[in-house]
Amino acid sequence: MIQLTDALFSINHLADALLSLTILSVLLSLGSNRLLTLVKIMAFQGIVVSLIPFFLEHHGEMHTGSIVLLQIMLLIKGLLIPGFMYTAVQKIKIQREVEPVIGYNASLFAGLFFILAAAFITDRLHISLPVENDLLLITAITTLAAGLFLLMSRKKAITQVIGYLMMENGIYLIGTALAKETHTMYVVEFGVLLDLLVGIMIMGIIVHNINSSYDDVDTALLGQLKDN
Amino acid sequence: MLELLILIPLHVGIIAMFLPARLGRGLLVVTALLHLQLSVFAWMGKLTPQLPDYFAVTNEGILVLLVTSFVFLFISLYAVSYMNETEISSEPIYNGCTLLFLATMSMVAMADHLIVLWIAIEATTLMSAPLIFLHRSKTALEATWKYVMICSVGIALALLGCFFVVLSMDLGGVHTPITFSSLKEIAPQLDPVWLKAGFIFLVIGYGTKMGLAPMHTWLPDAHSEAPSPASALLSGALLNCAFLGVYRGHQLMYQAGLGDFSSAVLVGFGLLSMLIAAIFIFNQTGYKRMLAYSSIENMGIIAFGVGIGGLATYGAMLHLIHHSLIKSSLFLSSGNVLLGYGSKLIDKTGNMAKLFPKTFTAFFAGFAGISGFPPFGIFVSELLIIIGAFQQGKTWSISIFILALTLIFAGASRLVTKMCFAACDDPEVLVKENWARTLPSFALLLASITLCIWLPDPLYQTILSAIATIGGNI
Amino acid sequence: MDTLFVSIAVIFAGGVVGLLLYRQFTLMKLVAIATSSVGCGIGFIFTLSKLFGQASGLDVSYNWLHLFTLAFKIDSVSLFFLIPIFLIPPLALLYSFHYLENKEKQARAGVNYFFFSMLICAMALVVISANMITFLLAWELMSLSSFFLVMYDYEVKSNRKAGYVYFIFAQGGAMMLFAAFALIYSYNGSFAFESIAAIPDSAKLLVFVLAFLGFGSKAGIFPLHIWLPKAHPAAPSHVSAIMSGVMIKMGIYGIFRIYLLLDSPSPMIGQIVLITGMITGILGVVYALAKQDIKELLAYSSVENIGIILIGLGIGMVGVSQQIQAMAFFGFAGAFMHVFNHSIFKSLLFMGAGSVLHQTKTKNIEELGGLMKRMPVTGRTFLAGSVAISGLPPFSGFIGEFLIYYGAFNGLTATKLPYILAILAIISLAVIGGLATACFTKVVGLAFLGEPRTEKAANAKESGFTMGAVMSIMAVACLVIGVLPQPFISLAFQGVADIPVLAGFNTDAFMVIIRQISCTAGLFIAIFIVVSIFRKMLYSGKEIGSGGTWGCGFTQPTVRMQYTGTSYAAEMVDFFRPFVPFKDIYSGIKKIFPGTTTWDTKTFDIADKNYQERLIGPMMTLMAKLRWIQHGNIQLYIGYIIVAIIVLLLFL
Amino acid sequence: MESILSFCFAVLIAPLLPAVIQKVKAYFAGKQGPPLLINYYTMIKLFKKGSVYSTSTSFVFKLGPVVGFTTSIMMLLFFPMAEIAPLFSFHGDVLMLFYLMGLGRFFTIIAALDTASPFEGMGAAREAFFSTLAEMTVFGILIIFFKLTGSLSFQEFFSGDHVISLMGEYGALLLLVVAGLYVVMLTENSRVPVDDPATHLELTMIHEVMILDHSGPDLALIELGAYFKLLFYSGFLARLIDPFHSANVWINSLLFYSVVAFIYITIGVVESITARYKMDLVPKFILTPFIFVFFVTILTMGVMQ
Repeated sequence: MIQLTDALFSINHLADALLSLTILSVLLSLGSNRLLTLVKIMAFQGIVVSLIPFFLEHHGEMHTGSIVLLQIMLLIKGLLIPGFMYTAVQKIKIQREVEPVIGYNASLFAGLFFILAAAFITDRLHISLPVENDLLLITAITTLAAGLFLLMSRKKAITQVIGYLMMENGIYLIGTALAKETHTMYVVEFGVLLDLLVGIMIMGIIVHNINSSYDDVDTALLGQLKDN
Repeated sequence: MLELLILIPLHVGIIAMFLPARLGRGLLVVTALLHLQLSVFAWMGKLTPQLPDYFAVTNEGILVLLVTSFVFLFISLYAVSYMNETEISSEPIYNGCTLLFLATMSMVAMADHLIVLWIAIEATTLMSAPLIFLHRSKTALEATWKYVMICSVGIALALLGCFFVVLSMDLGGVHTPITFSSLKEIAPQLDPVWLKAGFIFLVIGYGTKMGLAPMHTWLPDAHSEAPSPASALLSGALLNCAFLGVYRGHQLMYQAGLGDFSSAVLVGFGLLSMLIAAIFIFNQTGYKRMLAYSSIENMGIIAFGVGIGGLATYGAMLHLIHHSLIKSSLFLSSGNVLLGYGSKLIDKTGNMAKLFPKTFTAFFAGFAGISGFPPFGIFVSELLIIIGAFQQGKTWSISIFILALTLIFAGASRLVTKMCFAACDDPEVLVKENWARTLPSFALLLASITLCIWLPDPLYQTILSAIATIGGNI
Repeated sequence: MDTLFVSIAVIFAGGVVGLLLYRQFTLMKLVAIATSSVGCGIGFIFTLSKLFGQASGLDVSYNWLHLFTLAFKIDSVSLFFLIPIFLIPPLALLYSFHYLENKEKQARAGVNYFFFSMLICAMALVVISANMITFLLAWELMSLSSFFLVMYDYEVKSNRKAGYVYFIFAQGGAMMLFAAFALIYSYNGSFAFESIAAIPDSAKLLVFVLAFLGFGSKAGIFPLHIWLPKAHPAAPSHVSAIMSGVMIKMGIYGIFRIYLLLDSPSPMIGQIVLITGMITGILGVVYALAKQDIKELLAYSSVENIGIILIGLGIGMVGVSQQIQAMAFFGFAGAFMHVFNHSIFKSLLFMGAGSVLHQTKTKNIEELGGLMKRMPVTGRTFLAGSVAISGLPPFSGFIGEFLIYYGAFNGLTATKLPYILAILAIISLAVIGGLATACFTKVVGLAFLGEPRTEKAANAKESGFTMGAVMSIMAVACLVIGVLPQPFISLAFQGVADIPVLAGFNTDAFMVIIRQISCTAGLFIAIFIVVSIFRKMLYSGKEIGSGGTWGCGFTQPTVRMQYTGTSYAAEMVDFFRPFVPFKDIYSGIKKIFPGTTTWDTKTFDIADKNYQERLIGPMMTLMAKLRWIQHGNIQLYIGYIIVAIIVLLLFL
Repeated sequence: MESILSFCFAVLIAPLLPAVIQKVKAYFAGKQGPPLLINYYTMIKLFKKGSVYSTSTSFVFKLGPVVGFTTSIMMLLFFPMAEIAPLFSFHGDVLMLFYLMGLGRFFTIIAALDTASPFEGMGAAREAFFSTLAEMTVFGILIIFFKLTGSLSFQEFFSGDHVISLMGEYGALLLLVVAGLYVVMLTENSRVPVDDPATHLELTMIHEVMILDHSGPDLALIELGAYFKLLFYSGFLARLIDPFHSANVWINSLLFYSVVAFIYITIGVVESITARYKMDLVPKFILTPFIFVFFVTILTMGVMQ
């Protein structure tokens, strides 16, 4: 195993670059307040995240299936979903997130904290887990945490969708980081993707409806159903 | 061809989207009948999966499938008359989406593959979201948004759980397909720490869907805003499907010898759900919300029963069946109430005993049933769970369990007596009740009574084999 | 056994007929009453023949849901409790013929008959069930059907509240029973009653306490009695009669049955029962005294009588643990006798109250008065019932109390705690007797005697024929039992005959005493008749004048000057002040020339008040605070999920 | 035969003795007082009269005196005056008799309530309350007697091996019992300091106010009943404290009735030297002997018969 790692060092190097880009996109999205920018960042992140597995050591051999899957994934994560969100953002009048629950600077600091925490967790996991690439796990956990953070700290519905997407990316990366071998047929992974796509579409439709009902996509407006 | 159970509603559903409403309704009923038939065939073992890698007939799955199919039939019969009276912008969407929903639920019930199960459960969320939004009101929109967001987040976490389970396979050096049937064999070799972590995420993820507190927050909103047949489906069928996800996780843990951990988690979630439900049932203002919280409570009871193990597991399975029957009946009755009074607020209702005698009978009988009065089956299931818990020596848990049950009964009976007997401020009947909309409720209640008097032997055996996989016995 | 099931089926059929025929009001009533009564008759004959005959082959069982058996078994205790179950309902049904007159409520009357018959069946099933599952099943059916009976007049808000409170206590009690039985099952893995004795002694006390709370909430022990004074006034009177006369005795049956089955050596059980009985009895009668609503008063009086019965049972249990056979025997027999007697006179009193309510439309004794002349049958029968319930000879109430006294006096041979308990029991019985006299003189004196206080009372007329007939039968029964108690006492003796520890107890000596009591009662009546004749002779040929009551110099009396119930009871209630919180509402004198002013005294039930203030109030506040959880904010909801994950991961 | 004679004598002498009280009171007041036979004259006068009934009353009003009288007669029938066996007796008769007295009270009370008078109700309420309190003492005494003799009958209390007497085995304990019984007697017979039969303000009366509306033979029955009751209680007390015992029935009776007369005199003395208590002090007064008696019951725990 160690020999193999050494042999693929150069590829790993490339993977590290991609991972760094992912973290960068995460931090950017935490600091950004323009919805269109966010969508663009997500498109970028989607493409990068889709590519990462193929630059990792244990995906050494490319099957036809995996190539097809890569194409589909690029298509969905890089094109379809961002495209869909782009149209959604275009349709609603609001272009930027105002008054987030947690401010942008604080969010950036939170992002940095997530990276630290992720590094810490990764370090702890070493005891029980033979992870080859620390950065991968750090990136994955950071992305996941940042996604959840966006979900909780942003009020605009569209930002929440983006948060959800980022969380999914994080989970996908964790899956990639942890699962050494694919036990799954590609059908299953395709199914996961499809679910994601449909999910985003439905969310988009709801966002659209929220916009037409309230003239805004602020989830603070969505607080009528409560029990207190 | 087991997959017919998925394919038929899937295709018919897509077709129904483009058919006129009346035809769609007919199609709904016909498909429901066909589906029930096929479910029974599957139960009898006459159907084999074409894709054995992904689907399988399991005892617990078939149980959920049968309940789903049975409840679905009566809900679709009810919907025929209900949709006549209610203003719904696009009925074809209802017809289509319920069928798609049925397809995804059947998929959950038959899924054997870890990720396929995840896909199916996520798909149920997506297919049922349009049903909740059917009324197109602002509150419906809000409910849908919360439903989709919270469930999606939850289920995304379940995916993480799936990855952890796969990781535990890797660490254990196991190489089998990640289907439950093959994992069963090698479960003890799995890495315990990561399996536990996986289970935690699975429980949180599917528990969100199942309505376990504190992930239950979407449930009262969605159930109260959806049109009544859809609420009945959500409560009577969907929650079971989500439970199946949790159940499979627990199964895996049990087979891996980590049953104690997962039991403790389930008991904790169960009790928390019941207490949370108790808090919100007291002084609840909306009757559909009350029923929704009651669903949370009952899911808590089921989780508790499964967690306790032994005799309680059998009780939990019975509870699952009877809860579906009774709760969907209650939601159907609540549809009549909504039509009759035109409001979801308990304060706007009243004197049902006089204004809507049939609905009243069904509603009150349902309430008595859900509270555990004989001759309804929940009497037996709750008794079994209590007995099981005492047998396991879980005295503290059972004290909380009994306390919560009593509190919930106290809260709910106050509201129900108010609805049924208190004077109504504005006793104007908007839509009169009729047999077409009350018979399905009665039929579901009757089914519960029947199963309480006479439980067919095959069903009994199925339940026994199902619970045997998590160490349940009687 | 089959006969019994036939009778239950017939009773139930009567109820179903009532439900189906509700459009034909009179026909429905006739058919439902007749059918159910015939069913009760069959059951009654069966019971009597078995009680005095061969009690063999009286158990059957059926399989149920693969897992359970439904088992039924009859022994002397069941048979004894079957007597009131089959005896009182037909009378109550007959009474209902004229009581349920409102044709507009015909559907409701049909439903009422349905649940009424279901209640009878459920009660019969409760006493003959031989395992825990069967018992609980019947028990729950009983609670459910009685709930609907209470809700008959649901238009009135207080009635709904009453039904609600009853429902909660019924279900809460059932939960306790679930727990008790589940605890038993967890020790020996069997639902059969016979196996209960096999559980370890250490667990028996806990089981008993749980069951005692469960059954006690049905019977109405203090402080679980608060549903009674709410539910009884709410229910129609024939239902109150059954609930108070028969149904709450099922709680007593349960307590006794579980005691027998546990066969525990612990003396604690008897002590708990006895002390609870004393508290229940005394506080019950004090509250009864304080109440002005006639049905509420009767309900509290039921609490009191439950107390007396529990004192009897407690004496018996202490007797068993002290191995004083006479004490045990007479304690149990007295409790049984009182169960039987109370079922008759309490039903009679509730029916009388119902008759008054039916005619005057009020239950408040402060608004009644002078009914003895206007409703002679109701008045006289109510008087008989009142004497009986005060435990005064030569009426039936005395017999049961005498047996209990007798048991308690026999218990004086014990030492230490049992001795003191026996003393306290005797003195409590004396106090209860005295206060009961005060309480029922109040009801009779204020509601039936004197001048009518309101128009409603002044215009009252006698109730319908069936009502009067039923009440007369019961009043005569009270006197007959009091004067000729032997057969009825042997009924009670038969009832306790199967209790193992009492086997071989010789009652001959006691039967002599009973004969003497009977003679003394006869002597009393004879002297009474002689004196009456003597008095008649003294008056013969003399001038009998009539005029207003001597107003002690006041010449303009009004009916409002009559002594009120509140004042009548005030001094006695004040004596128990720490246990009977009350509030004076005085509007005061404000102007130089005072206008109308009011004075009102409200008494509260200490249990009820404490539930409200200490339990429900804080709980509601807490719940209202916790409702914050469902905040409506989606960000927060997602936060919950994350918190849940983090917490769970900490356990990893 | 002796029993019948004893009973007749008791019935005949009952009206005479209360006159003793009046004489004593008169003596204390420095007056001559009514003749000793005053009560017989009153009875004859009342029996001769007719009655006036209030229009408010019903048959219950007429029932009251009859039942009250009958119960008092019953007491005398069962009580062994002067060591002579009573006409009737059985094990447990004390319970029945005290309950029969309750019956008499029940009817007296409702007869009072039947008049629709504000004052009579007041008296009735007090009667019901105070006699309940007195009953506690009575039953306490019965417990002690049962402990001492193992029996529940008047006849057995004072015959056989364990005769209850101040001079007997547990005489010291009985001292407290005697005091208790004395207070019960004062209470049950409406004497000072619980009630004042000679008062003139209806608001403060107990027994007298209840019979305000009775007249003629009805009133006579009530009065007679009251005499019997007082005789019963003082007889009961006399049996306890009677120090003399003789084989001769006549001497015995003479001694016994002199003790009874002595008790009547003490009542007269008490009435002369004390005033009646304020109404709210009365319960305390009645409860005090109960405390004594309860104390004695605890002391007798070890006694076994």
